[in-house]
Amino acid sequence: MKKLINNPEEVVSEMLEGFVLAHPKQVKLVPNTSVIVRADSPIQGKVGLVSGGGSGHEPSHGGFVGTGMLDGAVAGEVFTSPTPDQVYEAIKAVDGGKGVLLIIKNYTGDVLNFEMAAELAEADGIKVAKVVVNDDVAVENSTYTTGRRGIAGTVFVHKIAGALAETGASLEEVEAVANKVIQNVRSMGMALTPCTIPAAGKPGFSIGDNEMEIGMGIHGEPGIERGEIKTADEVTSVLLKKVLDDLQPTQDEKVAVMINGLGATPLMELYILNKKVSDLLKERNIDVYETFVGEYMTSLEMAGCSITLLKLDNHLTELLDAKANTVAFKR
Amino acid sequence: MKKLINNPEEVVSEMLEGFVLAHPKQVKLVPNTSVIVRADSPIQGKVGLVSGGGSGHEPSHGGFVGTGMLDGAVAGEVFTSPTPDQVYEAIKAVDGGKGVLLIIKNYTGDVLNFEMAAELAEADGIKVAKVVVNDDVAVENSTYTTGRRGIAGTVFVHKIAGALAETGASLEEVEAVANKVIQNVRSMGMALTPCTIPAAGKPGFSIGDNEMEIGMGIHGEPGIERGEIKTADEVTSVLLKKVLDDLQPTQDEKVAVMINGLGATPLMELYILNKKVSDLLKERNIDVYETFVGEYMTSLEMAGCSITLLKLDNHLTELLDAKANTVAFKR
Amino acid sequence: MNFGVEQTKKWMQELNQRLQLQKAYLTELDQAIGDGDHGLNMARGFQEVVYKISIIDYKDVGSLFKDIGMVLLSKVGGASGPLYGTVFLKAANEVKGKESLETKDLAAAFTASLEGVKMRGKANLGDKTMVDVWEPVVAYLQGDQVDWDTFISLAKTNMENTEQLEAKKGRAAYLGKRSIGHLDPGAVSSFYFFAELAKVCKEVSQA
Amino acid sequence: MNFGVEQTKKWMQELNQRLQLQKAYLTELDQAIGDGDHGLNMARGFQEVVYKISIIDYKDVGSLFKDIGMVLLSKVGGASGPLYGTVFLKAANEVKGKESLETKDLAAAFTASLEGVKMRGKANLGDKTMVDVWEPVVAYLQGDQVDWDTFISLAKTNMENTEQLEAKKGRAAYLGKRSIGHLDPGAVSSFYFFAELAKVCKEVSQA
Ligand SMILES: Nc1ncnc2c1ncn2[C@@H]1O[C@H](COP(=O)(O)OP(=O)(O)O)[C@@H](O)[C@H]1O
Ligand SMILES: Nc1ncnc2c1ncn2[C@@H]1O[C@H](COP(=O)(O)OP(=O)(O)O)[C@@H](O)[C@H]1O
Ligand SMILES: [Mg+2]
Ligand SMILES: [Mg+2]
Ligand SMILES: [Mg+2]
Ligand SMILES: [Mg+2]
Repeated sequence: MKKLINNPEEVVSEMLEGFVLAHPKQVKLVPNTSVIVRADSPIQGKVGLVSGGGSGHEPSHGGFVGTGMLDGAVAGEVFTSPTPDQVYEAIKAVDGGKGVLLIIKNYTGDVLNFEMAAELAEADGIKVAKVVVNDDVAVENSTYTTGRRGIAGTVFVHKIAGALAETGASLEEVEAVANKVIQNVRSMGMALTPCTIPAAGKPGFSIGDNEMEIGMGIHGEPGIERGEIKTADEVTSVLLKKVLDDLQPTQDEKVAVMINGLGATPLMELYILNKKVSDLLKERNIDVYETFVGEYMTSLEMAGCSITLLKLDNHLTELLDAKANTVAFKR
Repeated sequence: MKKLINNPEEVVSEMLEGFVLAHPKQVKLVPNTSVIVRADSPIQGKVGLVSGGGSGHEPSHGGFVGTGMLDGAVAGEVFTSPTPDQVYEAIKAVDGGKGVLLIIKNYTGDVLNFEMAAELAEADGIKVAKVVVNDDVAVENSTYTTGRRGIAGTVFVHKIAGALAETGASLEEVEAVANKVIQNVRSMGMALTPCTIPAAGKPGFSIGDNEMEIGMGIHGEPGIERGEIKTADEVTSVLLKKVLDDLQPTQDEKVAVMINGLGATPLMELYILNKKVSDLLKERNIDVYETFVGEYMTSLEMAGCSITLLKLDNHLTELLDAKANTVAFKR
Repeated sequence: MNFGVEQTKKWMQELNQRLQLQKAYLTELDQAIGDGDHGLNMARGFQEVVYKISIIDYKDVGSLFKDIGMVLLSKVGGASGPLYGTVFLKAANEVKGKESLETKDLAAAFTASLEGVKMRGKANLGDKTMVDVWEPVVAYLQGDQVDWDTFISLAKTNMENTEQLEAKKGRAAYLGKRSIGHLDPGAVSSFYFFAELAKVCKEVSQA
Repeated sequence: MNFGVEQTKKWMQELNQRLQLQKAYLTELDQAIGDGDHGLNMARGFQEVVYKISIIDYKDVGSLFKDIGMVLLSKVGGASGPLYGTVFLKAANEVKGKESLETKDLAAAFTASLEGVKMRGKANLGDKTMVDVWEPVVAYLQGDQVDWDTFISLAKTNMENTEQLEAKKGRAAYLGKRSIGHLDPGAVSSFYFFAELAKVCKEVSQA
């Protein structure tokens, strides 16, 4: 394991300290928790937005705390959902009287822990709503199982719900627009190399020197196909096809695109992928409104990528365009 | 070699295409070149800023083209300085009548190619000035040799000279402030893993499973010490000490800090490093004005980091604070 | 039987020891069909449990169970944290104020636990989760006669049977049919849970 | 001697072939004390040279040299691009309009080249760069009598001697004393440059 760390058991707390030390004007740590909130939290008269999950996906979610996006982010252990007490602290720290929306990625652990926290907060009289993001089309949707995973598309939920909350909208309105994003966002990823949870000390899985895995989850959950490594164009075609088949945008619709790096993939490669994404969407007469390329939802030092499409109507477009000022997302 | 690419010989051109396709409102490609310029270039009455170098350091330098920073960025082959004709095209494309400043990282190849381009442009009657960034304290400065290398500190030169140019300042003024940044910025890096130039097909060097290299250059040039892998705190102490010994900030001075990832190092680890940087600077009563954590000057998929300090006076602070709107740096 | 505070502490110590020893194994199981943290999660949580309960004098099993549940809830995280936390919180409610438990008390406690786990996680028998160990074991515990060796082998068999199941709940569910052929990590930790409980109960019964 | 357009083209073809064969070797040399691209740079540049000059009919060596220089300048990059580009541009200037070169013309041309390289790169003899091959070789070429085999061994010896030098210019200079013990990649490519030139000259002289 080659990592710039001190103690594998302390990576999350040291990271959080280093984070608030780097950005004291924007964020603060709720004392004795693993909760990052805006420096000016709680904001009275604004719906509070809280997200979070296991650590190791940086800049998610602490990097998206700030004006126009999240109010709070809860960091669990690496790849492990945060506990209810921590989520509960986040809810209390950001509640400005208008209620709090929890943005949860669809993993059993996240759902259970956030639900229990919501119950605790509701018992305190705080209004809480929850949305569950399930953008990953790699794993089939089925009503009998857990459903799809939540991955990079979550960042669009933060952005758009955050923009609406900033206007003073009600909890119901913010929840509704978050659900609208969730209904219109789809992603799929792939990995070239594994990653190592610091406390585990060795990679969670292995991928042959000549292999890649299509559909790999952001915690290293097995994907849908292990095969020989393909070209950037071929990988893009496979991922984008699955996303498009599921999302089914029509010719006159416009989309936002996110090409997300999982941690070790150079920007150079992400832009090479984007060339093909752009070509393929042009072929289908789908209008790309805006493209985001970079690291938004990572998996430690995994090499690989995910591609996300979000269908936009005028309302979503306006909210996507709105000002945001967070550590990892500014406009 | 595990890369998301199509043809190793085409990585630079495909990346550049993917880049301008992603950000058409901000940047454009000068046709038939490897030159990225602002979408609204040339800007009349503003000094043009051009930087560049070998590719593989993304987001440097194309990611810093935009309002308040660069006007143009020239991309060479991976880790190879761009040729004079390309730099010359960039100069012509951004010249708005007030002259052009070339920001060159101190490598023989970059210096030679940019110099020849400057001669070509001057022969056309374009006023050209050059500054050479040499922030890397890993390699000793000596008047008998080539001097120090230029690494992540270059981004501060882009930011501050770019901010001054935006005010309508003269070429001489912009050159002077760029040199002021260069005199006040120092960096040092280290690597945990090597990287692979796509066309070479295999890593440029190797580092043992338990080893790291202090002072490694951003093209994989050997560093100053190969040794057993140390903790984040120890690495930080070594790098920061060399930077401070050279920069010699006094107690009442304020600095900007950049913790730069080389490509494969998770943000989590960079923030862990920042915790220690912050502690060490506090111990020495050095005032941290602002901290930048992320990937600014990478080396393909190398794992490792560099730490940069910039001493700030009021003028530099004001320019650092000024608005910037580029793909990779916004404020 | 006389299963009180002391026995519960002993059980927690033995269980923790086993989890520390099997941390890497549980993590490997979770790497195959999940995200590779189950061993880390359980080891972290029960280590903390043992520490926390060692420094407090408990009068009754109920308050001890409650503390265990709270520690697990706030230290484990993931899917297993709320589920094992629920196990103890529901059980605590059932044995509130009791200084010593009979087998029927344990049966009532874990019946409540199982209900809680199923309500939270919505998993049914056969979904390849810890429920596949819990449901048959709790049913046996509810019977007239409990033999602790039989109890252990029942837990073991049902744990082993998860290998052939297709996951319908939890992270492994994303794998669909490819989850077949692997043990469910939570079923294995549940087996440890019951096996260590049984060992303590057996000792007490023999004494 | 009759070193004209045809001979220059032959030289470029042979040199290119050798560079393609030695691409990996040159790159390895550059990996040891530089950034590992010298082989890629040279192979890319001379491949393009051979392609470009093959499709044009040249009347004189001067204009052919000029094209070679321009191609190298715009295709190689790095430190070696401007330096090898300068080599041909300066030489072109010296033999402007000539259809055929004598040894003394070559001497004059490469004397100008060497001056150009030193002016651009500011390297001196002993700085562990291509200049360490160029300076003695050009000096020998300026002499009365040129034996092409001697010429080749002179280039080779001086190339080999760079191993023991400490780099003072170029990327290897950052290494200081640790550059000792490695050949300079640009000295090796310069050796190929002169060796392939000499082979063509020898053929012409013997004919
Ligand atoms: N919905 C559920 N109901 C019951 N048990 C579940 C459920 N989801 C997961 N589990 C159990 O939790 C175990 C995984 O725990 P763990 O790895 O600690 O959490 P996570 O899956 O969040 O990483 C599974 O092996 C399974 O036994
Ligand atoms: N200042 C200089 N003067 C003469 N030759 C130089 C100088 N700097 C570098 N070289 C030559 O260039 C070679 C390196 O070329 P190359 O690897 O293609 O460029 P770069 O160093 O930019 O990667 C060195 O081996 C050396 O012979
Ligand atoms: Mg987990
Ligand atoms: Mg180079
Ligand atoms: Mg798990
Ligand atoms: Mg080189």
